[in-house]
Formats: sequence, structure tokens, C-alpha cells
Amino acid sequence: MESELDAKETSSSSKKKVKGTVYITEDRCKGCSFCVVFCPTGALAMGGRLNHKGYHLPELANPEKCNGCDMCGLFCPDFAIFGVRLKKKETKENA
Amino acid sequence: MESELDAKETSSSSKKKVKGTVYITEDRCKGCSFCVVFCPTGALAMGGRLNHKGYHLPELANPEKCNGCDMCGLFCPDFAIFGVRLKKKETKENA
Amino acid sequence: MSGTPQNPVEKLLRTERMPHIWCPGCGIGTSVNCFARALEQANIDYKNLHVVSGIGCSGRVAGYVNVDSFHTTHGRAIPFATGLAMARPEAKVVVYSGDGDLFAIGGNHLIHAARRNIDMTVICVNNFTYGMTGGQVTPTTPYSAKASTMPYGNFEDTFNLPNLVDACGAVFVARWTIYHVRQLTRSMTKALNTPGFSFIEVLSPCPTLYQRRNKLGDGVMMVQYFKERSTIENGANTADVALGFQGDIVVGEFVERERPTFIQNYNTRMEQVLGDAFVPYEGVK
Amino acid sequence: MSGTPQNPVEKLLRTERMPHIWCPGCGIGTSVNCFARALEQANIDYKNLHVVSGIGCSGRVAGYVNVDSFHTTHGRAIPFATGLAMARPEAKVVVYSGDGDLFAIGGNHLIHAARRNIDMTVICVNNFTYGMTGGQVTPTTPYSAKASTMPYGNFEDTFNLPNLVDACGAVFVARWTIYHVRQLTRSMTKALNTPGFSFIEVLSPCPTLYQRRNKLGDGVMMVQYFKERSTIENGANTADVALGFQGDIVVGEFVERERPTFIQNYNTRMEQVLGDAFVPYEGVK
Amino acid sequence: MSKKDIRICGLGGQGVIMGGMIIGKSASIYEDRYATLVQSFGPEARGSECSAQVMVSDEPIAFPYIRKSDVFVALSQGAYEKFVHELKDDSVLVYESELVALDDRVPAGAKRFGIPGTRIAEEDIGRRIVFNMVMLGFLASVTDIVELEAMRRAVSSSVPPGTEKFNLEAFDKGYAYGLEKIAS
Amino acid sequence: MSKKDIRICGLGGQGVIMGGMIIGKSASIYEDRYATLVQSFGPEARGSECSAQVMVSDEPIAFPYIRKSDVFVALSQGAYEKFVHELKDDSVLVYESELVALDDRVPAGAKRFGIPGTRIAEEDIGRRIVFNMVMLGFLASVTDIVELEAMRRAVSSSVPPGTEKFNLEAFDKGYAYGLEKIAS
Amino acid sequence: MKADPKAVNTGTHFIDGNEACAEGAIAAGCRFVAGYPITPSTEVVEHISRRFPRLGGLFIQMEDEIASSICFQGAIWGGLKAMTVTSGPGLSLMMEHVGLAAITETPSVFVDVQRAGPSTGLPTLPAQQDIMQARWGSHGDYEVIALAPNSPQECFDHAITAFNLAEQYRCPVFFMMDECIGHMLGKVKIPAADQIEVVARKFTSRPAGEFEPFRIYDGDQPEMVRAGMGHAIHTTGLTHDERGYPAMNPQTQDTLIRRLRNKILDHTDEISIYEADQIDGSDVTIVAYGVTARVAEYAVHLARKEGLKVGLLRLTTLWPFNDRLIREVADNTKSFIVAEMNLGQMVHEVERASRSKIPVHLLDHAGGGIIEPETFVKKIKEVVR
Amino acid sequence: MKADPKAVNTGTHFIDGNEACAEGAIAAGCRFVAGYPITPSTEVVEHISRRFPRLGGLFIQMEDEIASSICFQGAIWGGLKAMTVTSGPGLSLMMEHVGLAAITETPSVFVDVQRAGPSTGLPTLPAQQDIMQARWGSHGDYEVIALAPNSPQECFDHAITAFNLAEQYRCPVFFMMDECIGHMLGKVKIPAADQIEVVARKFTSRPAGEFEPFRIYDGDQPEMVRAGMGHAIHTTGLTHDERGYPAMNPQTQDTLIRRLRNKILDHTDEISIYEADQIDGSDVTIVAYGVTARVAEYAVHLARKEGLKVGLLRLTTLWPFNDRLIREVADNTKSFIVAEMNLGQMVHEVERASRSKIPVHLLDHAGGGIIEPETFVKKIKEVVR
Ligand SMILES: Cc1ncc(C[n+]2csc(CCOP(=O)(O)OP(=O)(O)O)c2C)c(N)n1
Ligand SMILES: Cc1ncc(C[n+]2csc(CCOP(=O)(O)OP(=O)(O)O)c2C)c(N)n1
Ligand code: SF4
Ligand code: SF4
Ligand code: SF4
Ligand code: SF4
Ligand code: SF4
Ligand code: SF4
Ligand SMILES: [Mg+2]
Ligand SMILES: [Mg+2]
Repeated sequence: MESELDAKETSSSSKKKVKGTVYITEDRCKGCSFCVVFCPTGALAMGGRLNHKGYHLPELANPEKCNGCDMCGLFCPDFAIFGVRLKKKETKENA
Repeated sequence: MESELDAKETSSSSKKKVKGTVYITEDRCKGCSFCVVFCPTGALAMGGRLNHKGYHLPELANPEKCNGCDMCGLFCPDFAIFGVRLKKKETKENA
Repeated sequence: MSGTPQNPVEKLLRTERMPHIWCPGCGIGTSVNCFARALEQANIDYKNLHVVSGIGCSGRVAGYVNVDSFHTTHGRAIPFATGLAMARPEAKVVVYSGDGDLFAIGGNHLIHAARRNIDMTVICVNNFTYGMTGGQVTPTTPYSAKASTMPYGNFEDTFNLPNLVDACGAVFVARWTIYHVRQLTRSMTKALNTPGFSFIEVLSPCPTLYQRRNKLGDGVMMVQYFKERSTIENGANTADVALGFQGDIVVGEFVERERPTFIQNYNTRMEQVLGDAFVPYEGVK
Repeated sequence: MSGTPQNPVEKLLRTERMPHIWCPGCGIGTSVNCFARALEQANIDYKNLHVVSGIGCSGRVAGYVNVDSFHTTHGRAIPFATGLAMARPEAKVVVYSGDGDLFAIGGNHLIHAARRNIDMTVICVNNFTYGMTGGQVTPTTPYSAKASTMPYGNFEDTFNLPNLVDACGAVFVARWTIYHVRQLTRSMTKALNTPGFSFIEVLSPCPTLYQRRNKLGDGVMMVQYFKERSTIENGANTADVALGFQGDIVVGEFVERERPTFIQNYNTRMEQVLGDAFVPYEGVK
Repeated sequence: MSKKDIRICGLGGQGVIMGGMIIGKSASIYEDRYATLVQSFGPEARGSECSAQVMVSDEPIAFPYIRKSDVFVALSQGAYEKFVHELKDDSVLVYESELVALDDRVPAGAKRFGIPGTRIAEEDIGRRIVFNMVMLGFLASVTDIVELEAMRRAVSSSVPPGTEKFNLEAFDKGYAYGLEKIAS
Repeated sequence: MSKKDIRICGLGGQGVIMGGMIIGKSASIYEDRYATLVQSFGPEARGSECSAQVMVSDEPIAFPYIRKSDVFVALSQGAYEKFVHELKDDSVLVYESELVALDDRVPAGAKRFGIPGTRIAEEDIGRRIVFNMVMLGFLASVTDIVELEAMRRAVSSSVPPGTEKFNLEAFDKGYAYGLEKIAS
Repeated sequence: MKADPKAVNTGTHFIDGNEACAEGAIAAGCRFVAGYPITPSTEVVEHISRRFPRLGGLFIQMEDEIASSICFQGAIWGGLKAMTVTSGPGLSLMMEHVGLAAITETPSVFVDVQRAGPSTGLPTLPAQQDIMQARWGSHGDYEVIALAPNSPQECFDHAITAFNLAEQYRCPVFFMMDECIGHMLGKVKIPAADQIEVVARKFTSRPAGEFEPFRIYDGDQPEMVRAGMGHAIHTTGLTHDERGYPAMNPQTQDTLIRRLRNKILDHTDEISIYEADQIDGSDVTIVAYGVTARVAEYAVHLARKEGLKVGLLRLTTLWPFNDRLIREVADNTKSFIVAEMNLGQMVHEVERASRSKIPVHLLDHAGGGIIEPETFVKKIKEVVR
Repeated sequence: MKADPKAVNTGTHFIDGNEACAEGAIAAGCRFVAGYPITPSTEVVEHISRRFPRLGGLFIQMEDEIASSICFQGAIWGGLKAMTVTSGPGLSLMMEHVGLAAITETPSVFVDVQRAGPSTGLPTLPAQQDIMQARWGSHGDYEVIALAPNSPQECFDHAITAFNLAEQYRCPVFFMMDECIGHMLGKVKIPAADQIEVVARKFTSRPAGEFEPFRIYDGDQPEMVRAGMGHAIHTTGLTHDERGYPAMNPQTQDTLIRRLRNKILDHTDEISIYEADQIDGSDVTIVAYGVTARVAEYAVHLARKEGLKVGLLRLTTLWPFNDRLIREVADNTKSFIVAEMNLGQMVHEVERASRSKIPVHLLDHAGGGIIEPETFVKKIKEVVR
């Protein structure tokens, strides 16, 4: 079963075409991939890079898909990632 | 409200005209009068006699009314009284 | 006198300890009468009947019944009884104690024993107060009633005992008052014959403390109140049977459900997983 | 970097203590995210927010939130929080702890705080096990699941947490899984804004112990199970929301009721009885 | 130094402790002397024997337990049986004359004052509950433990507000009965 | 008296304790000598550093804590950093060559034996989990702590029933790698 | 600081020790009590429950003693002065939280009105059997303060002392009454509020961010703080550093545990309250506390009348045990009789502290009643011979 | 009686102290365990929960330690041999039921695997800080037996001893492991069942009606009985007479409490297990127990290599404390060093019992790790000088 809210979130983003990006605190990440799996737009992917503890890090594999909904931030058990909406035309400096 | 069982007991006894009597262990009685008040036939009354602890004792004031239902025995918190049915024609020796 | 008939409760009593310490008009003894009759009706072999109490006036029951009986610590009758029931699966273990003992300090053990469906019958004498220590408030003291630690009237809400025990899965839940001696006896009989965790709440007068402080008269007056304001509603939804100060009382047998007992669950599961390697649990042999 | 936006959870964290000790894929941290967002939404002044935990992995939450926070003893977060709430009626007191802490050893305090309607929000991270001590059985471990002290699979029945808390009178009762981050956040917000005893059960993965022992995969797999088998049923009868091993899960906001809080009850009653002689209770002044 | 050791004993419900408390209050509050009170009960909540040991003195009292009593107030036969041995030749024995039957264990020199306190309370005041006040008044008249006025003030300040009048009335009845007794 | 003090240290999940246990078992059960094992962990349930102190001796061992190690098995860089100081001039250092980089803190006289154990486990056996068996086999070949046969029996009796084969396979791979190393 | 005049029941009273203890606590500023009824202590909380609604205080009867013994600590960290009250069986249940109070340095008062044990024992009858339990009953190493009053007046006076010591030393303070003292009525003079010295809680004035709740800035104790002051404090029962954060290593343990011990033991002399009477040159000195000290006083009086040279050392402070005092007394008397209503508890300390310079005799009692003065005198004669 | 061959894991093992303790309990006939998980003791019950289903035993994980500590007593009165297992915080919660076991003379084994406290302290790290708690932690007067094993082998051997002593003396027996010993693996030889002496419970053979469960018929202990034998027994935590009925008066109290004490203290010598090594003529004798005794052994070995005359007294039985032994050792050595992983607990007893004949030094440790052998040697040198 899909939960109600979840569905809503996805559709709303697709309607409005909001843009967003994520910030990652790499040393906190433990590579659980919650962010990747539960990103409603599929913007993230687990990357090949490891952090200092040897955990695989997620990366914004499809930046154009990210709507800044912060589901990744809500899901991340390690407070290592979060998403933000970008103001129109804004570009992200530190991907 | 009257409870169901209670009513039944009383009526059954009146139908069959069963006879009964009570036994009292006087030194245990604390004179609470549960037996008197909750005897369904009104056979008992608090008497004038006191036991060694100074408590008033119940007595079988209306022996003819007693049907031996043992409600007094069930109610007595001090295990000081109980009722028994008398076999037909039986008389009670130690009232 | 060999010809003299015997009070059925007599056989159950440690008669050398009579008279007991309970006050005139206290209802605890009345419940014991019902218990004695229920034992007869349920055909319980006294040798295999064990009574466990905590501390309190009601907790003194264990000291007056002439069976293997254990007066434990305040609130801990149930875990003691759990161990005893584990050692003696063929015995009937009865926990006889007060509202404070079972639901204040002992609340956790009660809900867990119910959850585990330990094979025991819990008889809770609810006199709305801590009798033994002089009439303090309990989780069952009705709103506004006075208690020695609630001199201006109780402002806490109460537990609805049947509902709480029901929520934990007890297989049999009943409530009676000591006015309902016959019904109480019948429910006790049923509980004794029901494997698993059964629970009976018995509303009982405490003339010396609860009633005196609340100007509710003597034992008889309380039982009369029980009589007048009780309605029997077998199968009532336990959520609806909460009590108020001198208000209406719903009594009856509220819950009957079937669940394997703790030991049955254990044996079934281990048998399943371990097969022949498992030595079925039988307690003391 | 002044321009970099901040994760809303950051403000709540004792960042100098990061990374935390929780395992990869453990859900406790996820619930803390929701909690941080709920605090924003409920407009809680951090100065008046106090977090109390017992002992356990979940019990470590108190150590990571940058507010007045108290890591107490195993099972006793609620009575500590009760005292704290009494001293600080204007504060919001949150108890954040695990299923074992709150419902095994701490069960009695929980049911009594609910009964008294102490003004606190209890967040129970239910990972079906004792994480901190290595994966023993808890009162929430589903039937047949393995645990270190249930090597052949659990044979005990569980508590239905929402039902138990409901039976004790909690004013707000909800259950979500950590898949339901938005809904959980919303329920937390509601709980924080509801005076009285509110309770939220959060089902959460414990990949290291519960899942490993039961071959249930990693954190993601558990959350995926939560996603697939959950149905939202706000207002569901709590008696119907019991959980089985990897079975269907009913989530939602089950109970909302109005009851005066403990302190309200106290002030009302004393005012009534003592009139002007009563000095209304305000905690620390 | 004037020191009096007083034993009051009877059944629960007779107001034994309250009686002792009023004596103690009289001395320590209204006469600014010293007093102690030690109480004991049986295990029953009700109906068990109940005893108060009161000491009144001009000086602080180290040891509050009675070895021999100067005054013994016996309110039940059981009480009498239990503590008659504490009496000395110069003790005063005060007793409820309808509840206690004396025998030859009372030392010859001891003074004895009996009063049907229960009946007086019931018949003259109409309240069994003031029995202890009757006894106190009686005690005040036949002994000199504390001043009459101190005792009356202690009664007033010890009973529930609104009941001062009939309690004092009972006290005075007992006092009067005592004066008569002494006179006779 | 022949006594060997062995430190094994690595990260949780590398099978450190199990490794130590197999050595201890080999000595105490299959050689009827003596062994002790003391373990320590960080506060985290997972991913923290994990160390085993193993002692093997012909006689009972009073004090099971290592002051200087005869053999140090370093399975992570952190482990190496933490315990390299325990090495003596005649110690043996066994290390996971792809996880640990040595430096000049290793005493000149100490023997060093590196093996890419993780890769061997993954590539040759296809199971990362047998990493510790590879290391044990390697250890067995480059040291003489316990007899080879005792160690192999301890492996068999320590792993879950049904997994003996590939565990021993891994062990033997490590052993063979060690023989090569020594030969070279 | 002085007591609050609105709360102090100034005047002369004839009350029992339990009520006097409650009044003392109120005078000391206690405004929160969490308790659970148990004979013979219940009158303390009963009295509190009558008084508090008029004083802005709150009594809560918790579900058990475990809850009580941590609930009041919650209130203390919320900023209130608070206590819990119990007797033996309840005290046993509180043991885990004595350790919590010790390690979190919570200024906490535990009132124990002692009855005879072990277990349920004799619930209505006296003993002094919880003395060692107060010192050693919780797991781990820690120190406590314990006082034993010996009259209703002292129940009032030293209840205040107990609260004051708790604030000064930030540790569990036991107020060890016994059933005799708790239930004995006596004259109690309650002074005017401005005559009552109360130690106010020393809340830090350091700003948030510059304050660590378990750091010593000056003096021997860290500064206190309460929830809601904006410091985002953290307390834990785990071994912790000066910020209060868990630091799970032997070094932190060593620093913390030794500090917790020394902050009390270094002040044994200041904490120690006792009365010494005619000890110098005595043939025997009685050591006693609580009700037994009253009996001792009487027995000593009887013995002296017979010409015996008997000294009396009454201990009000039981813990920390004053080794120095005992050693000094041992230099000035010929023997000790330690009298206690137990089978020998404090006598172990007297034996240890006196270093066997002189014989130490025990006059014990299994509980359920006082030591009779006659027994006492007999023992004195035996020892003096 | 001999152990049950079906249950004994005869052979040579390399296991930790916790597992060895579990195996010892099983060999001793324990078939019921009620426990609650707590580090570092949990492996004991984990092992039990794996083993019992094959042995007809039952492990129940109770809701807390309070429940565990009385549940197993219920099982014992039902006729089983049983134990409970915990660590410091749990032990604190069990205190009320230690007193119950003492007064009801329940043959009960409490296993405590010690970690560093107070309070939550250092849950995974060792200490020996519960020594005095085991003796004094419950209210009231009572005596206990306590053993401290110092190796996995002793965990096996003395778990059996603990059960045997419980049956012989019908009192609470504490099995005081420490985290080091509990988690240390070592060689454990488990003998054949017929080599293991097990004290069977001495059930009365007296017929119902002629048996009083707390009367001494012969020997020092009343005869045991179990529920279901038809005796209609009664037990209570109240002071009771020989029938087990409450008798609330000082006389009964005196008889009961003194008997409960003496039945143990009169047998101190039999209960006392210790090892004395090269004490006579030594300059200093180390007193140690548990893991510290292992460290001591090593330190003594180092010190002797340097030519120092050092004796070693290892106590396995901690309670009842063997005063006589200490006095005798004091006659044959010049000084004591008591080494323990606490800030000084047993040292009080050594000071007291040695009657200051010779100096008593303390080598303490706040917990969280062992005393380093180097520190030990340094201390020895300091003392010997
Ligand atoms: C640990 C502990 N705490 C408190 C007590 C004191 N105590 C004895 S009985 C009792 C209350 C009993 O109340 P309840 O169970 O309702 O029984 P009742 O006397 O009303 O029948 C209390 C608080 C105790 N004995 N032990
Ligand atoms: C009195 C006491 N008993 C036992 C423990 C050991 N203990 C610590 S945490 C814990 C269980 C925690 O389980 P839960 O509350 O579910 O938290 P989780 O770790 O699963 O988040 C236990 C039993 C303790 N610290 N104190
Ligand atoms: S903010 Fe996070 S969850 Fe949302 S779309 Fe971007 S990457 Fe996905
Ligand atoms: S959810 Fe967090 S911890 Fe997990 S992979 Fe993503 S960033 Fe890393
Ligand atoms: S047996 Fe008792 S209750 Fe029944 S009728 Fe006779 S007197 Fe009444
Ligand atoms: S019910 Fe029993 S105790 Fe009460 S008056 Fe009747 S016989 Fe006496
Ligand atoms: S105090 Fe109340 S409950 Fe106790 S015996 Fe008396 S009436 Fe019954
Ligand atoms: S053990 Fe389980 S609950 Fe604890 S941190 Fe790890 S995953 Fe989370
Ligand atoms: Mg009650
Ligand atoms: Mg959990």
C-alpha cells in the first residue's frame, strides 16, 4: 500500500516543477541509502565514494529531478542530508 | 435494582416451603448485621446479647422463616454464621 | 459435635487464626466465603490450590486459607505466583489481593501476566483505598472521595480495572460487589475452571477508613449501595464500566476469550522448532 | 558558510556529539528528524522544551537534543518527567524512549501517567527488541520472531500499545512507522499542542539485532515492509490494531479525547474545596 | 521537679490517644512545661487495644516510656489486666466503673476513682464520642497533672471546630462528677 | 614454558572475537594447553573498534591482559595505530595489507606479514564473511602459536554446522598464502 | 536565606516526629513531595498533603516508591526543593535512584522512618536497621549524608538541616527517623521564619554557552541549574564529563567518582553533628543515635546515680562517619558500648574507626521495641565491672 | 547427590565466565531462571534460554528485575532450583526481595555480574563495587552468603557451590562475578556428572499436620517443603513463628532474626573458601578477590621476582566475612594491602577484623578497567619500602 501523503507529495512536485537540491554532511553518513530509496523523485543514487568511516555516500545523481522536498532529510537517520527548494532560476553552488 | 439471583432464591424458597436453620460461632461475630440485613426471608434479627468482645450477636428471631439458604453464611465476613436446610421433619437441636 | 453440619468455608480456613483482623463490616471475609464455595463447585483439590497475596488487608487472605499460601511483598504477588505457577503447572494458583497492591505498585506485573496469559486467577478486592496503611488514595478511589492523602477529595482519575485487564488480553474478566455473593461465587468457579489469566474485581466496603472518611456509613450501608446501584450486564464493553463516586455500577462477566496459556505457548513453539530435541516443560516432577 | 541553508534538525542537535552511536539504517534518527520539524510546526520555544529518556538505544535521544534533557534510569523516564512537568507546568515535557524501556520495566509508570493525564508527550520507538543490550525479547516482539533470549522464536503474546494506553485514558494516541515521516511529524505536532498525556508509537527498524536475527534484511528493507503493509486508519478502534510478525500494520491517529490535566484537576478541585485558602499551583516561580 | 507518668489504655474508638494528646498539649503548650506521648496499638485497624503513655514534667523528658505509672486511666477490663502491675502504692487509678472491675492487684495505697463515663457521655450529653472528654474532666478533678484551665484550652483547640461547646460540656460533667467523688 | 600473547584488533564485523576464540579453543581443547581471551568494544552496537587479547600457554594463565604482544594481528588502520606500541623487537605483526599501512613505529626486529585477506575472502571464496578464516590460516602458517591440526579442528567446531567446508577452504587459502610468503 | 513566613507554623506545638518532620521540610522550602504510603512514615505525607495546597506546594502519591524516588528528582531539576518519604521496604525499592541522585548530584532528601525488618517484618514497630543500607544500599561507589533525629523537636530542626546539607553538598541526604521518634509526640517549638536559616539553591549566574553543569567553578560543588533557564543542560546516570555528557572511559570515571566522594568526605567535620557528654575519663562511653540515644541518656542517668563513670556520645550525623571523632573519644574513655536497635551495624564503624585502641561492646536489639534501660544499665555494669 | 548426566556438558571448553556460570547452574540442578537483560550479565540468561528447552527447564524473561527477583522464589517454593541474574542497577531493584528470601529462608541464588557504577555508570566496563551492597543492600538485619569466582572455571565450579550453599543454609547466596570474569574466555573442564556433588533439597518427610516449616527439627536449618506436598504451608515476609504465621512481637522477632543470623555466622568457617599463598613471614599480604585476585597473582609474581616477600590471600567467599582468618593472617604478616576495583569496600572489613594489629592499605580503583599490575607492584614497594 502507498500512503496518502506520499502520493500527494510526488504529484504536487510534478505539477509545479519545483526545483531543489540537497546538502550532505559526509562524515555523518552511514550509507544506509534511506535517502536514495525514499526520495520520491529518484534524484539520488548511492555513489562509489566512501567517507572516512568507509561508508558509501549518496549523490545527487539526477539533480534535475530534485524538487527540494526534503524527504531525504526527513528520512536520513544520521542527519547527514537534507533537501531545499531553490528559488526560481537559482543555481546551486556546492553540489 | 435487585439482582437476578437474589430474587430467584427468595421465590424458590417460598414455593417449596423449605425449612432451615442457622449455626453461629459467637466468638467470631463482630456484629456487622450483614446476615440480618441480607437474609432474604427476614429470619434473623440483631439480638441484645453481646459476645466476649462486646459485639451484638444476631439471632434467629423468626425460625419459621428460615429456609436454610445460607445467604447469611455467604454474607458473613467473619465466618461466624451459616445456614443449612433441614431435612423434612428434622428439628434443630442446638438453636 | 459430629452431627453438626459445617460451614463450607470452615474447611478452607486456618481456624486457629480466627477471629481474623478484619474490621466489623469489612467485605473481605465475605469474598472468602464465595471463594470457598467456588472451590467446592469447581472441584478443586486443596492440595493443588495455592493462594498468593501481596500486602494489605486483602493481602491477609493468604494467611487465613488452609492451603499452601504465600504472603509476599507489596505489589509482587503476581510475579511470585508466576514462578509458582511455572513450577506447578498442574496446580491452580490464585492471587488474592487489594486494589492498591495489584494496581498501584503492582500494576506492571498484572498487565504482563495478563499479556503472557499466565495460568492464574486474580481476585482483586477493591475497597477504593489502601486499608492496611490507613486509608490513602488508590488508583481506584473515585473522583472527589476523601482519603488520608487526599484530604480535600481525590482529584485524580481512576483506572477502569476490567478495561485495563481486558486490553492486556485476560481470558476471563468479571466484576461483582460483595452484595452479589452467588454471582461472585459462580464467576470464581468459572475463573478457577478457565486455564489462563482470569480476573475478578470484587467491590467491597471498608467501613473503617474509606467510608468513615467519606461519611458513607457502615458495612451494611455500603452493601446496600452496591445493591441499589448495580446493574448486571454480562458481556458489557469493558470501556463502558468505569466507576464514579457512589455512582452506578455495572457488574457482570465482561470478557471470555480463548488463548493458549504461557506454558502451552511455550510447549507448542518449542515442539515446533526443536522437535524431538525438546523436552516438554512440566514444572516440578 | 552563511549562505548555506540549514537542516531544520540541526538546531535541535548537540552537533558536537555527532555522529551518534546509532547503527546504519537504524530508524531512531529518522524519528528525531520528524520531531525537529514538529517542534517548528508546533512553535515550541526550545527553552521550554524538556526531553527525558530512559535507557536504551532510543533512550539516547535525550543525549543528542540540545535542550534541557535528562537521561534517567531504565524504565523511569516517565516518573522523572512527571516531577519535571510538575515543577514546570509551562514547559512541554517529552519522553522519548524505547519499547522495552516504556512497556517492559516501565509499564506501570506509563499506565499511571496516562491515567493521571500528566501533561507530557511520550514517543515510543518500537523496534520490537531491546537494542541496547543486544536484541532480547520485549513485550512488543511479534510471535515467532527470534531474539537473543528467544533463540527458538518468541512464544509470548505482545502488548497492543495503542490499546493499552487508550484503556488508561491517554488524550491522544497515534501510531506511525518511520516510513510515514510526514504523518509522524504531523502527529507529533498535534501531540505537542495537546495538553495532557499524548502517546505516539513509532515502528522503527533495528537492522543490527532484530532484523539480522530474523533475516529481515537491512534498514531499507524494513522500511519498505512498513510501506507495503501499512494501512492508514485514523480513528481505528485501538483494540483492532495489534501487530503480528511481518504482518499488516494499521497506522494513524487513533484516539483524541478531552480530559483536564493532572494540574488542572488539582487546581480545580482545591479551588472548589478550599476556596481562597488555596494557593493555585504554578510549579517553580 | 514535678513529673507525672500517666498511662491511658482502652479500646480503639474510646479516644485514648486524643485524651493523651490533650494532656500533653495542656502541659507543653498552655503551661509551657514539657510532655511526651507514646502510643501503641494492636495489628487490627479497629477494635484492638490501644494505649497512651503520657509524661508531663517541668523539665525535658529523655525517656518517654513508663516503668511505673503515677496515674493509670483504665478504660476496659483488658487494659486494666494489662497494666495494673504498673501501679505503685501512691499511684492514682482512674477507671470506667461500668467497664472495669477492680481486684486485689491494686496496691493498697493507690487511690481509686471510678466513673461511669460511657453512660454519662451517652445519657448526659447524648454522644458516645465525648466519652474521652468526660474522662479527661474527671481526671482533671481527681489529679493535679495539669491546671484545669490549660486542660480546657487544650480541649477547645483539639476538637473539630464547632464542637468545642459540647466537648467542654462533657469535660465539665466529668470534672463535676470528680469533685463530687472527692467530696464524698 | 611457551607462552604467546596475541592481540587481534579490527572493526566490528571482521570476526575479530571469533578469530580469537578459535585460537583459544585450539590451544585449550585440541592441544590440552591453556588459553584466555579478553575482548573489548566501543559503545556502538555496530561499526566500532573491537579487540581480542588472546593468551596461549602450557600453564594456567593468571593475568589475561597484554602488556607487550608476541603477535599482533592488525585488521584496520585504527587498530594498528592503537596497538602498534605493544610490539616488541621479536614480535610478529600480521596485517591486512590492503587496510593497514605500516610505518616506522614497527620495531626493527619485528617480523611483518601482510595479506590482502578481504580480497582473498571476496574473490577466492566469494564470501566476505570468511575473512577471519583467511587471516587465521595465514596466522597459522607464519606463527607457531598452535598446531595446524588443532586450529583446523577448532575452525570446524566453531562455525555454524554446514559451513565447515568453505570456512576451512578459506582457512587453507590463508595458510597457503602464508607458506608462499615465508618461502618468498 | 530565611524561611518563608507564610509557610512557617511558628509557635509551640505538641506533635509527633512525623508531623514535625513535615513542618521542618516546609520551613526548609520543600514544595514538592512524591511519596507512597508506608507505615510508620505515612503521617509525614498525610500532613504534607493537608498543608501544601495552602502553600503553593504539590504532593503527589506515586504508583510506588521507585516512581516516587525519581519523580522528586525530576521536580528538583525543574527547580523545586523536594523530598520523598518512606520506610524500609520502600527504601529498598529506592536504591537505584539513590545512585542516580549521587551521580547527577541532585540535592535530594530521602526520609526513612525505620521499622523492624528484614522484609515486611514488624511494620508498626521500631528498629534502626537501615543504617548500613543508607550507606551501601545502591550499587557502585558513592557517598551520602545521613542524619538521625532523636525527638520531635529535632525532627523539625534537622529536617531543615537535611535540606540545607542537600543544597550544600548536592548529594542524597537521608533523614533516618525511627518509628519511636516518628510516632512519639512531644513539645516542638517552631521559631519565627526569620530565625530559620535556609540554604537557597545556588543557581548559576553564568550565561548559557559559558556554563558546564558539572564543572567546579569555585568551591567544592558545581553550580546548580534548572530546566528552563536556557542552558540546554544534560544529565545522565552514565559516567559523564563536566558538560554532563557520557564519557565512557576509566579516566572520566576516576575523576567523577573520586570527586563525588571527596566533596563529602573532605567536609566530614562540618557535616558531623554530635553531642558528647562527660566522656573524658569515663570508664565506658555509650555511642547511640535516634531513640536509642534517649534511652541511653536515661540509662546513663541511672548508672551515674549508682556512681558509674559513663560518658555518652550521641551521633546525629551517621554518615559520613566521623572517624576522627571516634578516635579522639577512644583516647579519653576506656571502652565503648555501641547501642543500636539492630544486630550490629554502626558498631562495625566504631570498631573500625577506633582502631581497637579500646574494647568495643555491642548492645543490640533485634527490633520491635526499644532497648530497656535496665538492660542498658546491666550492660554498663558488665563492661565497667 | 550427583548431577544429572543428561544435563551436564562434560568435556573441555573454551568459554566465557557467563556461559560457564550458566553451565554450572545447570549442573547444580537449576531448572528455572527468571531474569531481565542487563549488560554485562545477559549472556548468562541467553545461554540458559538456548539450553533449557532441551532439559525440561524454563527461562522466563520477566518485565523487570523486581519481578525476576521474586518470580524465581515462587518457583523455588514450587519445588524447583532456580536463580536470577543481573548487574548493579538490576541488583539495586532486587533489594527488597533479598530480604524476603532471607526471612522466608528461600534457597535462592542471585547472580550479579558487576559493572562500574554508581547508577548507569559504565555499563560495559568492570568494577567490584557491589560488595557491600550484597551484604547491606536490603533494609533490616539479615545475613547472606557471597562468592566471587576469578576464572571461567570457577564460574562453573562455584556456581555449583552457590547452589549447594543455598540449599544447605537456606539463605540468599550472591554469585558476585565481575565484567572481566564474565566476559573473559578460558579453559573450562566440566567433569562427568558423577563427579559433580550436588546438594539435593532436603524436603521434609514429616506428614502433614506434624510439620512446621520454620521449626528446627535437627541440624541448623528447618526442613524444606514445597507447594503441593499437602502441608498447607504458609510463608510471609512478616515476622513469624515456627508455623510461618505472623507473630508481631519483639520476642518472635528476636528469636527469628537471631536464628537467621546465627545459622550462617556459626558456620563461617565451613562456608569460607580462600587461598593463602606464602603469607607466613611476608612483609605484606595482598587481599583480593575476583579478577583483582588474578591481577594480584601476577603482581605478586613480579614482586617476588624482585625479591619482595609478598603473601597473597585470595577470598572466594566474601560473605560471611571470615574475621578469624584475617586475624590469623594478621599474626603472620606485617601489613595488608586490600586491592579492589572500588574506592574501598572490603577494606573496611579487613580493617575491622584485623583489629589494627598491622597496617591495612587500600589499593583502589574507581572502576572501568582493572588495576594495572605495575600500579600494584608500585604499591607493594611503597608498603614494604
Ligand atoms: C514496598 C512497600 N510499600 C508500601 C507498603 C505499605 N503498604 C502495605 S499495604 C499497602 C496498601 C494496601 O492497599 P490495598 O492493596 O488496596 O489493600 P487493602 O488494605 O485496601 O485491602 C501499603 C501501601 C509496603 N508494605 N511495602
Ligand atoms: C535496571 C536496569 N535493568 C536493565 C538495564 C539494561 N538495559 C539497558 S537498555 C535495555 C533495553 C532497552 O530496550 P528498548 O527500551 O526497547 O530500547 P532500544 O535499545 O531497543 O531502543 C536494558 C534491558 C538497565 N540499564 N537498567
Ligand atoms: S529533496 Fe531529497 S528527497 Fe526531495 S527530491 Fe531532492 S533528493 Fe529527493
Ligand atoms: S539517508 Fe543519510 S545516512 Fe543514509 S545514505 Fe543517505 S545520507 Fe547517508
Ligand atoms: S439460612 Fe440464613 S439467610 Fe437463609 S433464610 Fe436462614 S437465616 Fe436467612
Ligand atoms: S454477618 Fe456474621 S459477623 Fe456480621 S452480625 Fe452476622 S454473624 Fe455476626
Ligand atoms: S481497614 Fe478497611 S479494608 Fe482493612 S480490614 Fe478494616 S474495613 Fe477491611
Ligand atoms: S542496535 Fe538496533 S536500535 Fe540500537 S542503534 Fe543499532 S539498529 Fe538502532
Ligand atoms: Mg484496597
Ligand atoms: Mg526497543
